[in-house]
Amino acid sequence: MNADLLQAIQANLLSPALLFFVLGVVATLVKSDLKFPEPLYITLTIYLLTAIGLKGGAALSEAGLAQVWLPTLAGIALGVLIPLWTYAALRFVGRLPAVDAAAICAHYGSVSAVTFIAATNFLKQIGQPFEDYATAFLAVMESPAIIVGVLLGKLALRRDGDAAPLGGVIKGALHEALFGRSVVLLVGALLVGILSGKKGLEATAGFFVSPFQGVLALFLLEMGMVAAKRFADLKRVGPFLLVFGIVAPVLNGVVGVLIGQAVGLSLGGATLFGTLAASASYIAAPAAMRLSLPEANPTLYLTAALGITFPFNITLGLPLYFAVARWAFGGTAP
Amino acid sequence: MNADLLQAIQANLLSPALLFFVLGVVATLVKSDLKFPEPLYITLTIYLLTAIGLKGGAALSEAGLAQVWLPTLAGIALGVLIPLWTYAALRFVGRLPAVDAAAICAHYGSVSAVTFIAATNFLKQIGQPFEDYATAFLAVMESPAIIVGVLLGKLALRRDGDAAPLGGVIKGALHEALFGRSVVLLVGALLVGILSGKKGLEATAGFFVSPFQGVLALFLLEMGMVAAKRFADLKRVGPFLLVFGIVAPVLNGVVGVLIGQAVGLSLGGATLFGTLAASASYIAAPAAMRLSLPEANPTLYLTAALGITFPFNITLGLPLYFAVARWAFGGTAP
Amino acid sequence: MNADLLQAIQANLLSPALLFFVLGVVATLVKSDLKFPEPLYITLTIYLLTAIGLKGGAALSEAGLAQVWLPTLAGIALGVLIPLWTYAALRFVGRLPAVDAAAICAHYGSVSAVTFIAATNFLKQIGQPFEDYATAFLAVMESPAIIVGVLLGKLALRRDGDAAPLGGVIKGALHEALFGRSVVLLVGALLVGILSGKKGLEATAGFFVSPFQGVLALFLLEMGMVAAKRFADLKRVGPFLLVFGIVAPVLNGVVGVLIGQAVGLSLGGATLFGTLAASASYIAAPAAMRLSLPEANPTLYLTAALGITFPFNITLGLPLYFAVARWAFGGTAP
Amino acid sequence: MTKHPMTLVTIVCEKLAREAVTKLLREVGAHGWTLWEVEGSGAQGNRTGDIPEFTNIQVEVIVPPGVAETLLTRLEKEFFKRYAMVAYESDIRVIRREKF
Amino acid sequence: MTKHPMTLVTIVCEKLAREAVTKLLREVGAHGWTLWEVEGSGAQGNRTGDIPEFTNIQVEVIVPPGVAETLLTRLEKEFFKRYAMVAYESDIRVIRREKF
Amino acid sequence: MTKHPMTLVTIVCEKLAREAVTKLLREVGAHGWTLWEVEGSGAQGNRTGDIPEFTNIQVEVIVPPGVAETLLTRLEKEFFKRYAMVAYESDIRVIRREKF
Ligand SMILES: Nc1ncnc2c1ncn2[C@@H]1O[C@H](COP(=O)(O)O)[C@@H](O)[C@H]1O
Ligand SMILES: Nc1ncnc2c1ncn2[C@@H]1O[C@H](COP(=O)(O)O)[C@@H](O)[C@H]1O
Ligand SMILES: Nc1ncnc2c1ncn2[C@@H]1O[C@H](COP(=O)(O)O)[C@@H](O)[C@H]1O
Ligand code: NA
Ligand code: NA
Ligand code: NA
Repeated sequence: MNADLLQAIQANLLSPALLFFVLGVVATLVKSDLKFPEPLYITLTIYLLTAIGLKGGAALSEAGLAQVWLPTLAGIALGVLIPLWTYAALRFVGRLPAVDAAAICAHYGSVSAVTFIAATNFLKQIGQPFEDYATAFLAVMESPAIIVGVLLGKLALRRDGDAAPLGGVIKGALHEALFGRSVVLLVGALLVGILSGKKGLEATAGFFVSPFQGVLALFLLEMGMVAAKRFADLKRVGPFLLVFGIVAPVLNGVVGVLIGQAVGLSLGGATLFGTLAASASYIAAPAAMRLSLPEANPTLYLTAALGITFPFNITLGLPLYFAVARWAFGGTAP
Repeated sequence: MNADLLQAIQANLLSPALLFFVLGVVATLVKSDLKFPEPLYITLTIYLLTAIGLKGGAALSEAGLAQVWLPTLAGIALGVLIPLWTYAALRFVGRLPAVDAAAICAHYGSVSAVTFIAATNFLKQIGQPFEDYATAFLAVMESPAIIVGVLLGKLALRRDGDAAPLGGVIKGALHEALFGRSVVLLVGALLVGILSGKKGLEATAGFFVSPFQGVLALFLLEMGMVAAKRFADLKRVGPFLLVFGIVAPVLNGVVGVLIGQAVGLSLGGATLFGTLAASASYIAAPAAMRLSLPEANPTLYLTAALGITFPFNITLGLPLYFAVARWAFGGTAP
Repeated sequence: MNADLLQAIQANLLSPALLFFVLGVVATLVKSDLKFPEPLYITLTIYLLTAIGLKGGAALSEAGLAQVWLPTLAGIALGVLIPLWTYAALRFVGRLPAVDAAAICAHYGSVSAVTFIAATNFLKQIGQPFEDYATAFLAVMESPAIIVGVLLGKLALRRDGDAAPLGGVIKGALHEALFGRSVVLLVGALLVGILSGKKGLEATAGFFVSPFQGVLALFLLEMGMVAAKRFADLKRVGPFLLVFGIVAPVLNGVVGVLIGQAVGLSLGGATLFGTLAASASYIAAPAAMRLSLPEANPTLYLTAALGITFPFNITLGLPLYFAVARWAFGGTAP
Repeated sequence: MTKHPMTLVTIVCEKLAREAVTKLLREVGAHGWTLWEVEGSGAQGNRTGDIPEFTNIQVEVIVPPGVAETLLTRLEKEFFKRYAMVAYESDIRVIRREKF
Repeated sequence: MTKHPMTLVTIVCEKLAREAVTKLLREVGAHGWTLWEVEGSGAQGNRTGDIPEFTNIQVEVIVPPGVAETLLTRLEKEFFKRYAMVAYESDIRVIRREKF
Repeated sequence: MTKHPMTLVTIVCEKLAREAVTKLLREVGAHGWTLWEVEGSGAQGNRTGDIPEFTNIQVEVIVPPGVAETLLTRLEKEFFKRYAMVAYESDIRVIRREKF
């Protein structure tokens, strides 16, 4: 680790957003009665998703399809492939039951919008430009892995003699993957941004743009509390998953950065692409698993995605993926 | 329909606010699990009403009473008259039961604050100036029609042999009409704006002014979902009400524009006045009806006001009333 | 009372924040159905506390410890001493039961963040500069009085033969005093502000700074309703507490202003210091009393702190403490 | 510890009937009530709890059996036709009989 | 006023089971249901109600005794292993028997 | 399907008593509980649910009859004087006896 990386880590950790995250963790560990009401959590989620969707859509309307289609396809491909190798690792190295491996791999192939937003926040913090339309990659990478994971899980259950017809389950999973609330908000806001363009974004910038970073900080305070409540389960998931929760994002992140570079993204864009690959879904994927794969143990996937990978990514992961990108783009070695 | 109207319709439909409304409709139709928590809905309502009240009040404190009293009186008169002819139409053309006709006519005589706000948003979008104190008309037009409607309904019930003393009911309806939450918020914020003036508005502009259009966009996302949930009832209300839900606002809107012009408002102001006449209440009026006229069938008035007239007004109605105003003010023919 | 004081009172009462407070009082008195959902109340509290914490912390990181330690110590000392003399007055002049006196004195020794924020708002309104790091005094003055009050109450109960071991109760009270939600938010945000500095504040100013005064106005609308609901209990608390609810803050306020001046604060800073001394906690203290001193009658302390002292302070108290400070600093006599 | 039989009356109805219902509770002599917002589905469609106009409330009130009788009779006569509503009673046991 | 015995089935379960539970209610023939969000603690840990993924719902449904039997049997067979859940029945009395 | 009788204890109390109540539940040996926020009115005035200090919670806990006895006795002795509170028990039937 060189000085650059350390500096990037410091810049990240000293941003209000990250400090509020730490505050949330501490508040939970000291058993404070601080608690965000659920409607506030939902409101902040709605705000963050529509805001990045709108900004991304306006950027897309300027950039045009020619620049976007290749990385978009690469994002979808990653969403299908990451679950496959992740499943193999969980099943054959970690020796987890097939249905649990399937559920977990869906989380790691899918993406975390908050991690992505924290990454854009980090890049802004250090003055590194990036493609504003990267939100489009976030939008397309949420669902494919969920469908792959459900398929893997159902096939495993079939081998175990569960005779439930696949059709209905797949239909349900598809519906959830396409019309779940985070997908609808993100894709919908992207379309609104594309159609209303720069003018529309400017008219609503006083709400969707100026307060954005502050809202993120408040949201990370809540996420710190949510993540820290998962810490109690860390000892229940076994040593393999603890290691997996850090190694998987790092490997996926490096692969993501390199692919991002290969499909023509800038240094900042490749960092975001790596972050998407590294991030693990903790909203859409758990909901889809409870719906379509309720046989899988939620403690395992929630603890890994929310208790390990999410905190790792937003604290150390982001500067790391940035350092990898700098190295790949011919800057300093990581 | 000429090119101007088409262009105005397009400008309206491509604003973020309207696009989010459509997104809400689509989310409901595809059965997404997207849902705004009720506290968020209430919060957005409180914000929008206080914000327009404050702005309107500050504008009033600049404009002075001399400019405002005549259109204000005209607004109250419209609030009393629209229910009368609407009642006649519903009762004698539509052949609805008297108590239902009374409840519905109260909705169409009263006003929808969100429709009004969407109209100011539309005028801003196309660069058309308007009187900022128009909020005062919104404030005075909410209650009169509700009282007229309750009276008509109670008289009808009396004829049918309901011996309940009128006094108490009228007192209840008056209290609701004067101190219902939307009236209190709007009239209260108007007074705050008048008393604290331009200086007060400036001090709080970072909250009540800059984010306003963005908040409206978010709120219309929710309103799209709320309105679309009413679509299922469209087939239960009969063909007359479907037609009424579009013809009544158009007629009221045209009358409103012309009266707005007659009492001295600008082109933009007359458009807003027409919008108020055209709009149907879906918050204050239903609440008042459940309280004071529970015998009326809520499916009828809610579906008409919320499922037909509201979506019609904010999509096609606004550009239409603007075109009528342009024509009345000697611009192009509608 | 001279013209200056009257003018200050007027400037205060005509600010949107105060007018909205009055609107809230009126809405409750006319029995309007206006009501803020609890999640909105909690959200506004979280926002206000983190925003002033962050601003105060950023100011602290600029000012350095040298300027702050003395008034901070003075604040803690006041937090310990005010409960002592207040207890004596309640017990021996007011003849209240010991446990009630203990609970009430904890409220008056502790502080009200909203009163403090209203004071900064008032100073901004009249263009009077003040130390931005004054939030630090607010943070340290919340807990000491609560601990003193619980101790006094427990000792009284012991004399009455309650054999419960003191240790556990004190531990509980300490935990609540140090890790209660308002302390965690305020101290936490102060630390975030110190660590992320001016740069961090600037990055999030679109959320934590620009909308602040408007959010306060909305919050005071709610506080007007909350306070007015306590008015019904005014006749149940007896004449002594009515007088106490106004005399205690005035005396504490004057003492606070003078001490603030003595420890080197500016005119604005001394006004804030006086406001802190004058203010009575109505969030942290009641919660702590229900937890650690449930034998005390909540009607007494809630009505005094919330129904009398809070409205008095934000309407007449603020201009009064300012006039005292002006006089102390050699301006006009109060 | 002696426990005393009481009747718990539960009312689920549209939120807009709230004033009318609490007024009725006072009239029949209930000493208190508990109330919260719920979603529901019934003969009058889904009440999805997204906006106040389409939300339900659930009211629970502990009363002596005689009061429950009066309460349910009046609900049936005056409320069932007008409002989306369900009401039922069940048997409970309390400690402080004089409180209810 | 005649009152008719009915069975109230109460289900407390994780919010993510909502669709599955309401689907089951329709299948066994319930005419309506009432539902709200709750926090809870049980064999599967604390469900603190801070984010939707960790919230519970409580569902109450009034049904004739026979339907309650079917409902509980299916809950036991199909739901108890998969979801954090508690279910129980109790006796109530209603006025409009035909409504349930 | 065999169903086993259990006791449902319901506690309605001010929100600020929450910690004290859940601690008591653990002490008497309850295996779980369910809790949500409610408004209410009673001997100690209206609790309007607008700010946390004036809100109530309703706690429901399923326990064997013996535990219910202990719980209610301790509530009466330690809580009734100190907090705005109502508590009662009712009879229910569950399937998994061992769970409670
Ligand atoms: N069978 C039932 N079980 C539980 N709750 C019901 C039932 N039927 C109706 N409800 C509730 O009562 C409300 C009004 O019922 P209804 O008048 O039938 O639409 C519904 O929205 C539900 O919350
Ligand atoms: N003994 C109990 N009394 C009341 N509610 C319970 C009890 N046990 C569990 N619950 C509720 O049922 C949910 C799921 O229970 P479990 O599957 O045991 O985790 C919990 O989160 C509680 O809300
Ligand atoms: N008769 C009753 N029926 C239902 N709930 C009650 C009743 N009396 C009191 N409560 C509830 O218990 C809380 C505390 O009661 P109290 O201590 O009488 O003020 C009230 O706020 C209500 O939520
Ligand atoms: Na990923
Ligand atoms: Na109208
Ligand atoms: Na004080």
